[in-house]
Amino acid sequence: AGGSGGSGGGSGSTESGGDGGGDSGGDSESSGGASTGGSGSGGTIRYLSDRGDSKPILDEIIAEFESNSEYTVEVTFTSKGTSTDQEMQKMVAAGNPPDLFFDTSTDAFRFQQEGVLAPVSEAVSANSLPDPVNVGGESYFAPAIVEPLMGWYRNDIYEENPTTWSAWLEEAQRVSENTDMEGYIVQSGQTNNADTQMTQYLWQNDVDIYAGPTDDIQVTVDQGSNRELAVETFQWVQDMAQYSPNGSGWEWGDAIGALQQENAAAGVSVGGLPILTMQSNRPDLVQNFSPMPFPVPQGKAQDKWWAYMEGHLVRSDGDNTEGAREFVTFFSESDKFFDFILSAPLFQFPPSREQLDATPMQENETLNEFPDVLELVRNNWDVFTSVLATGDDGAPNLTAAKAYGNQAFGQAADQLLVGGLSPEETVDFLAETLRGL
Amino acid sequence: MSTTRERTGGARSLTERVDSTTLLLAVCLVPLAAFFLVVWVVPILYALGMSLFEAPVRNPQFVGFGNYVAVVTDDGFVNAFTNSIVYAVSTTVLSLLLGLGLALAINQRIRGGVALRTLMIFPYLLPTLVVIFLWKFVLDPNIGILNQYLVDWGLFEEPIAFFSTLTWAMPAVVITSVWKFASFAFFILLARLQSIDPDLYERARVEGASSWQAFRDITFPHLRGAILIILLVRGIWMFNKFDIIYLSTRGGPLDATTTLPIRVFEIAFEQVAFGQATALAGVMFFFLAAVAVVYFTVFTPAEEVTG
Amino acid sequence: MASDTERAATADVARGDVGGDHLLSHRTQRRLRRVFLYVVALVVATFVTIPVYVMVVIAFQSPATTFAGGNVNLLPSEVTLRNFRVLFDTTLTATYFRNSLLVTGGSTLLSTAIAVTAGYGLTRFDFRGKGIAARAVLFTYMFSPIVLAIPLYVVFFSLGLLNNLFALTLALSAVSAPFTIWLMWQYFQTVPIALEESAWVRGASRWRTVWDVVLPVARPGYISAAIFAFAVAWNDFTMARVVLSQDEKYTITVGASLFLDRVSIGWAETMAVSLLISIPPFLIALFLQNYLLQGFSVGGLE
Amino acid sequence: MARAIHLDNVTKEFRTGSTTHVAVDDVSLEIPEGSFATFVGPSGCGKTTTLRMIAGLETPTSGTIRFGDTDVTDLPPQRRNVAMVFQSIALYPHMSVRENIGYGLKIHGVDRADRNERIEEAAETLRITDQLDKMPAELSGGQQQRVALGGAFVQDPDVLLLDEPMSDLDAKLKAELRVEVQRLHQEMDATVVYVTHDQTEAMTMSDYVVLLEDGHLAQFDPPMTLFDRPSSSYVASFIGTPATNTLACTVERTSDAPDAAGTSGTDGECVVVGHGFRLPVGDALSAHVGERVTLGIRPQYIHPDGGAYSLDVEVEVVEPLGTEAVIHGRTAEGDRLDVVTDSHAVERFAPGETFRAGFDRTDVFVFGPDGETLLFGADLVTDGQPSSPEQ
Amino acid sequence: MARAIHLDNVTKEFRTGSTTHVAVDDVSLEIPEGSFATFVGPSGCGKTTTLRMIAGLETPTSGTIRFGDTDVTDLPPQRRNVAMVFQSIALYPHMSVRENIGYGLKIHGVDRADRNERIEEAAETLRITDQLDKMPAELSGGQQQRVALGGAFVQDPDVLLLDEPMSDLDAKLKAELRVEVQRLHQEMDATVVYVTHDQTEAMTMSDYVVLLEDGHLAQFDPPMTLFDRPSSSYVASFIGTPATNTLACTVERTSDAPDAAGTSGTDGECVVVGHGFRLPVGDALSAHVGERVTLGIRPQYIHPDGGAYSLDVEVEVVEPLGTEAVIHGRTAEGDRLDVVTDSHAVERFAPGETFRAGFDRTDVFVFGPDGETLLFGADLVTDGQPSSPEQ
Ligand SMILES: Nc1ncnc2c1ncn2[C@@H]1O[C@H](COP(=O)(O)OP(=O)(O)OP(=O)(O)O)[C@@H](O)[C@H]1O
Ligand SMILES: Nc1ncnc2c1ncn2[C@@H]1O[C@H](COP(=O)(O)OP(=O)(O)OP(=O)(O)O)[C@@H](O)[C@H]1O
Ligand SMILES: [Mg+2]
Ligand SMILES: [Mg+2]
Repeated sequence: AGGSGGSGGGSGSTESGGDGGGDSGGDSESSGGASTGGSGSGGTIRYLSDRGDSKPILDEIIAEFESNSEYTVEVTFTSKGTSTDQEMQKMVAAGNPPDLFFDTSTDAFRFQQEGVLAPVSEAVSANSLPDPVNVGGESYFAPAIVEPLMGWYRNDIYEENPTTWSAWLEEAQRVSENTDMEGYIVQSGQTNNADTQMTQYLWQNDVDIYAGPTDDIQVTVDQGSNRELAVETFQWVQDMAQYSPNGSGWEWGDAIGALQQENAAAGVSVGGLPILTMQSNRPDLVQNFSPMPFPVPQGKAQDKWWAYMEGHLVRSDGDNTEGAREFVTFFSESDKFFDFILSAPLFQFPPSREQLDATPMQENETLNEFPDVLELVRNNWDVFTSVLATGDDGAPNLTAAKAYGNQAFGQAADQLLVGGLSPEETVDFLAETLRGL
Repeated sequence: MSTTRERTGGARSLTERVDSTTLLLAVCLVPLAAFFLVVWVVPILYALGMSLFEAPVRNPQFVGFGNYVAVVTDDGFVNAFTNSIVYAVSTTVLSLLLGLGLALAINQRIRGGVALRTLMIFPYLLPTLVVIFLWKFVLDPNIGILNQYLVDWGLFEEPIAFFSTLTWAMPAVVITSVWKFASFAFFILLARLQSIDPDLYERARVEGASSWQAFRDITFPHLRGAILIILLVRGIWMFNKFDIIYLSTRGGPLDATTTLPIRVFEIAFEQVAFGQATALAGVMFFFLAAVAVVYFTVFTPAEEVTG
Repeated sequence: MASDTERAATADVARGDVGGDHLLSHRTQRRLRRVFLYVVALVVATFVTIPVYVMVVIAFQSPATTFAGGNVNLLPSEVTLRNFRVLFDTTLTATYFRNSLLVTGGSTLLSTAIAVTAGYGLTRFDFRGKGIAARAVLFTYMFSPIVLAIPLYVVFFSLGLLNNLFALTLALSAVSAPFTIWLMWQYFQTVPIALEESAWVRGASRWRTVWDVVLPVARPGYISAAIFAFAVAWNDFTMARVVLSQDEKYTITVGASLFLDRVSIGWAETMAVSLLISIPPFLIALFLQNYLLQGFSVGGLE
Repeated sequence: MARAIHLDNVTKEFRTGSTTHVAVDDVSLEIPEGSFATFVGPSGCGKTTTLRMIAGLETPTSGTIRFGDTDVTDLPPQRRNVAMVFQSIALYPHMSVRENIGYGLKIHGVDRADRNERIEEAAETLRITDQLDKMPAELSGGQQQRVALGGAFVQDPDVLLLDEPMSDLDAKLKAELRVEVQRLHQEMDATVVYVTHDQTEAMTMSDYVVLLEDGHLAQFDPPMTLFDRPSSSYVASFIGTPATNTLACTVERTSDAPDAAGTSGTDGECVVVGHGFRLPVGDALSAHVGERVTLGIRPQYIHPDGGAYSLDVEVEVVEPLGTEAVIHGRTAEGDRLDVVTDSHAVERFAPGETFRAGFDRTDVFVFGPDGETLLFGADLVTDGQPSSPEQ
Repeated sequence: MARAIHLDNVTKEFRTGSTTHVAVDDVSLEIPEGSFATFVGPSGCGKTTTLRMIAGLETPTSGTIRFGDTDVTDLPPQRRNVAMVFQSIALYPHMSVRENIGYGLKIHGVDRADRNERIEEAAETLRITDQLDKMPAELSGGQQQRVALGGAFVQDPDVLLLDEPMSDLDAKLKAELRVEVQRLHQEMDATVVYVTHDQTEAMTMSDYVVLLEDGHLAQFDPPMTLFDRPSSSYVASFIGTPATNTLACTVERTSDAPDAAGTSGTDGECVVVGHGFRLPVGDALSAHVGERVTLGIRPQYIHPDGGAYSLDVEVEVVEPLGTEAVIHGRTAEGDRLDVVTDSHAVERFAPGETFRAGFDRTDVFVFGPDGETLLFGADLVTDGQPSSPEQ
């Protein structure tokens, strides 16, 4: 599953809570009972999802679907993060794979390459959805939401949003020295948020991490001018880390916690997640935060902006592949589609630019409360990039997908900030790791 | 029971007697056997079988002991192994010392001892999930109250992210574990202490023994068996303990808290190599078995285990 | 035996100091030792209490109060049930909790019952391989449980027992059974056979004897076993994850781990649900720990 | 209904590991219906084991046990209608004293009112009425034993088995309860088998005493027979306090040596010689002339003044016992010799002094080299020709 | 070095909850240096508590304890140089018998060779040499007790405290060890305080007997004094077996009634009347004329034949005891009466029959309404005018 997740203070631990085992360990999660999993027309579609936030609306859509077809749908919720994957591994290993699951486009490509997906072209084309995982003319991924990264800063401490690297460095230093707070949160470690952010920083400095077409992806991060740019990037990260709390191993929620407890004055998260959390915990602080784009190096443009795209995948080896496909189509066409997206407003957005301006979006109270956010999304929509599309000309990149799965960039940052490697060594480490995937 | 005797009179009653006894025996032992079979024996054999195959998810390939070789020669193995030992030993020894100290204190019948006992057993009954919530909250660098006070009192310049620095991560995990598990040692030791005949201490006093001598010559020998059991069993469990670490640090930062079980998990679910994962679990099993055998020979706590 | 020190203490109170310096130093020494004991106890008590205190305070405060002003506010200025209301309104907490109670109760009963029968059988009957059994238990525990998830899933899958609370009950009993059996086995050895014989001679059948004599006498043993089985079942996360995949069937640990993931749930709710989860353990600690002490006096493992 | 207890060649072996221990060794005896039989013997001689076989708690390795005409060897204890007081007392710790006593009745379906009546009656007798609602743990050892007795008495067994039921009581209470137990025995219709290592109990209470020695039967007789006609030196020295004095002697013929002790012996008669006396014993020991034998004399039958035969005793210790005193001394040949005399002995006999003690030949026993009784002095009187002891 | 033990007004109270239990009540006594004193009394009378105060394991609630001239009341046990055998035996279960015996020596730094020598010597005496390398759990109760004794003997204490050290031994062994303990006492330089509820032990071993009654001192005297001159009916009936007979009587003046018993009494003299006899006691009881008193006579001093005064006894039970027998009977007025006679009583006295038993007036005691002794019969002889008992 994708990278978003976490909320409030709880999420930091709960994300892993979902992943980890109870007392005897084991990341074992299961779906649809074999007891009810009989085949035949109709029957049960087993569906893995990590969208617990959207459970009520999901239930409504399923109920509608069930009343319109022979099938029943049995949802197994997993916690956000990688647990959907793990749940699925277990089921597959036991010879009991699910039919349908919710995951990122990146993972979709990975699974497609493994040959376990069935196409959902009908749903994609019928709704003119984006089609990031199109292999051999068939679509294997039906997008449902987009979640861009987004920074937040204290508008009462920073006079204005310092957009460049050097300005950030200066301002962060000033804030750290003059207030009780650290200026900025730099994260590292084997977590999604560290990984996405490191990737994003490299992108900001125009580092071409990979090159080549889908079937011949090369790791280029340590080659030619990329190397220098990458070193420069890590250098900046290292400098910024001086004005950051120790963010190693932080989940999304930990970073939000640092903002909300006024330990730090700025940081990056997914969409409006920090605001949603603060609304219940520190309502007094909400108006002190403003959204911001990623810091960019002097003179460089905002040309690649990490955004998750998540949606439905259908396995080809489940018991009810056909039913799963029907469901995906039904889901994309459902009039509750926007209700699904808006079950976590500010945090997830519709998959296409047109849908962004649809009526339900304009009528949503929360979105209207923070017009800056939608503004930022609208303005940058075109540079939103999935890590998958990082081959030449945006070709699907399996290496990048795996790197994300292993949080290779987050780990590299850990080597830099915790392990004491120099920026150069970090680049070497990163390149080596990526090539080893 | 009865041997070579022929008798007519008692034949009927003899069968009756055997019947009721056999029935009782069956009632006693059949459920036991069934349980073990389903939930331990079959899965363990299955797992060990799996360790001999590569990628068993689809088209398993028999690789013999290849997986075993692969996991022990792997880069992360030594680190994970060392961490496992450090974690298992430190949590076990600390729980033991804490449990022992407190058991001794409470055994002196200090006021409020019963309340303290109640308090002690509580963490043990709390789910790990909750324990981690609590400790994350206490140790959290942003909202954690420990940091809040450490900084307020000027002990530290800035908050420490206990679970995410190289130096503090292991201690933080250990403290959390000790918090949950110390009461195990505590209860066993206290139970043992309370079963010591107080007359023995009086006799020792009359014979002139000082408090220290009485501890050395009476208390300690009585606790020895319990201590050995705690060391052994708690040690095994902590060596295999997965959830506390995974839920708090996931093995980080930089593998600083990656233990073998964490590695097994990573290999299984991140590298999707179940064969290697089970092979590594097998390695852990054989290591523990070897340790146990040595331990049994050196300390002979067998009476304690087998009664 | 219980009152030795009390006796001494009473005597201390009743008498004035009579003797000379040596006597004084003896007493001072004793006092110092007691002071030291209290300090140790106090430190440990604090260590144990702090996280629990934090949990309680945060659970009963609205998050806005807790987090107001940048520092976590731990001196309660208000008591609100808001967090619990959020839990019960927006999540299936009640259902999860009920499931947990069902499964834990069932597993505790089952595990204890097996322990009692097996322990009795192992103590009172002679048969081959008894000695091996004890080691077997220990060696079973040496197999890292995290790897068992997949094999267990396979076993339950092929038995058609997925998504079944009873299956979970069974699985949890099996996790706790090795220890509870061991404990009861040890405990029954402390029950003199003469008690049973005495009942037989008076005409009580074997079964009746078990009911009238063995069970009542073994009470501390099986209550300890039950507490242990409870701890395992209540703590469980993995087994529930292996066996269950329907929201309405989840136990509180699984359920909580999922809904705590949501945007709308924060630390306050986390602590509130933690507090709910803590209630049964707390009741047990309060009312049954005495038995635990007696039961554990025979030895004891996790 | 009381029933006779027959043991036929009963043997019980215990196997521990590879060794086999014979706890009861080929014992045959017959305790008449309604009688009171006491098993005595030193610790470990097999008393409890025998009792447990009678109760059905152990199965004999070989041999048969019958109650009256019924072979009960393999009958489980539940079906023998016995009542038993265990050596370990074995009270149910979770039941009150009342429930403990009444448990057997409850099992047999006696209703509560009836039960209480019987319980209270027994408690009265045993003087534990005040304890009825306490728990066993709150009682002293002696009280616990009485509760155990109560549990056995309230039932109406055919056979009542009591394994050292009074060992924890003080002398006074013991003496009182002895009488009560006998009274109860007379009221009850049961055969009583009683185990004790206190020979006073054995002597005073029983119709028959069974003395065991290392698993086998040493003697089975009425108490006074054991006292007066012990079948071996083992029996003689076990029964009676202080223990029977044993003096090493030799058997001679009067013709062989002059009558030194001043008592006449017909020429050709046998005499037992040693410690300064020559004791003529008629012809009884003619088969043993020249052999070493042991002369047994109870301390009560040796008197500081008088007696037809005498020997010198050096006083070592004098123990006053109230109305009596025991002089512990040694003969000239160094054998220990105890003399019971009146309480003034303390003043009369100082340690280190020597006095002359006498006895009558009718009070002695002569034991052979294996300890078997060769001669009862008592037989010397009745007819000049002593009979050899029945065995 | 043996030391005298002084108890001055020692009281010990136990508080349990809100109730206070006085276990030892204002006891004062002085046990001379090097002597052997025995505490007797029924269960719960405070024997163990007193001993524990002497050991330093309990602190008196009030009063002082001195060893010689040293006030030890508040001294911890480690500093009193006492040795003690506990009622509960209290062997260290994890030490071998050898280590158990030698532990006190080890604590006092005696080296191994020396220790072993002393241990083996003690073991020899106590006949547990074969057990030296066993663990306590492998021993029978009696052997354990001997080990505990050994632990106390090997030390060289000033005061040796023994709390029922022989309760688990059988009669024979007990008799033998009694002698050994006395011998050891003579060899050791220690004041011995011995607790028992067995009065035979108390009578035979001790220089002084301390009889406690419910926490307070009933009598503290040499054994024979307790026997011959009990200070109260409690003492009289506790010391001696069977217990002293007590007969309810009335004091009259001879002038008041004719001499019915056929024994003369000077006119104006007091007589004790009841059960068919009239016992002249001189003037001693003149203060009690018309009052109910209790006459005490030991069963040994009542004879079926003879005695100057006599009464009718109905036989209930006859207990044979080997050389003697006890007749349990009742007087015409229904008081219980035991008579000790020779072993032929069994044949002579059938239950239900009545016989006439006689006694001498010098053998009686007269107790007042509170049990205090008003008169010793023995005093009646020495001077016609009986002295009142010293108290
Ligand atoms: N279950 C058993 N297993 C092995 N040996 C036994 C067992 N029970 C008794 N024995 C042995 O049999 C012998 C006789 O034991 P028993 O208990 O009958 O003695 P006892 O005469 O009752 O002695 P005591 O007076 O000490 O009670 C002893 O040597 C004892 O050790
Ligand atoms: N620690 C205590 N707390 C309360 N009461 C006690 C305590 N120790 C003894 N007693 C009480 O004090 C009284 C005297 O007890 P003690 O042990 O001295 O009796 P004893 O004469 O030794 O009796 P026994 O012959 O049964 O050993 C008893 O009534 C007992 O219940
Ligand atoms: Mg016995
Ligand atoms: Mg006592």
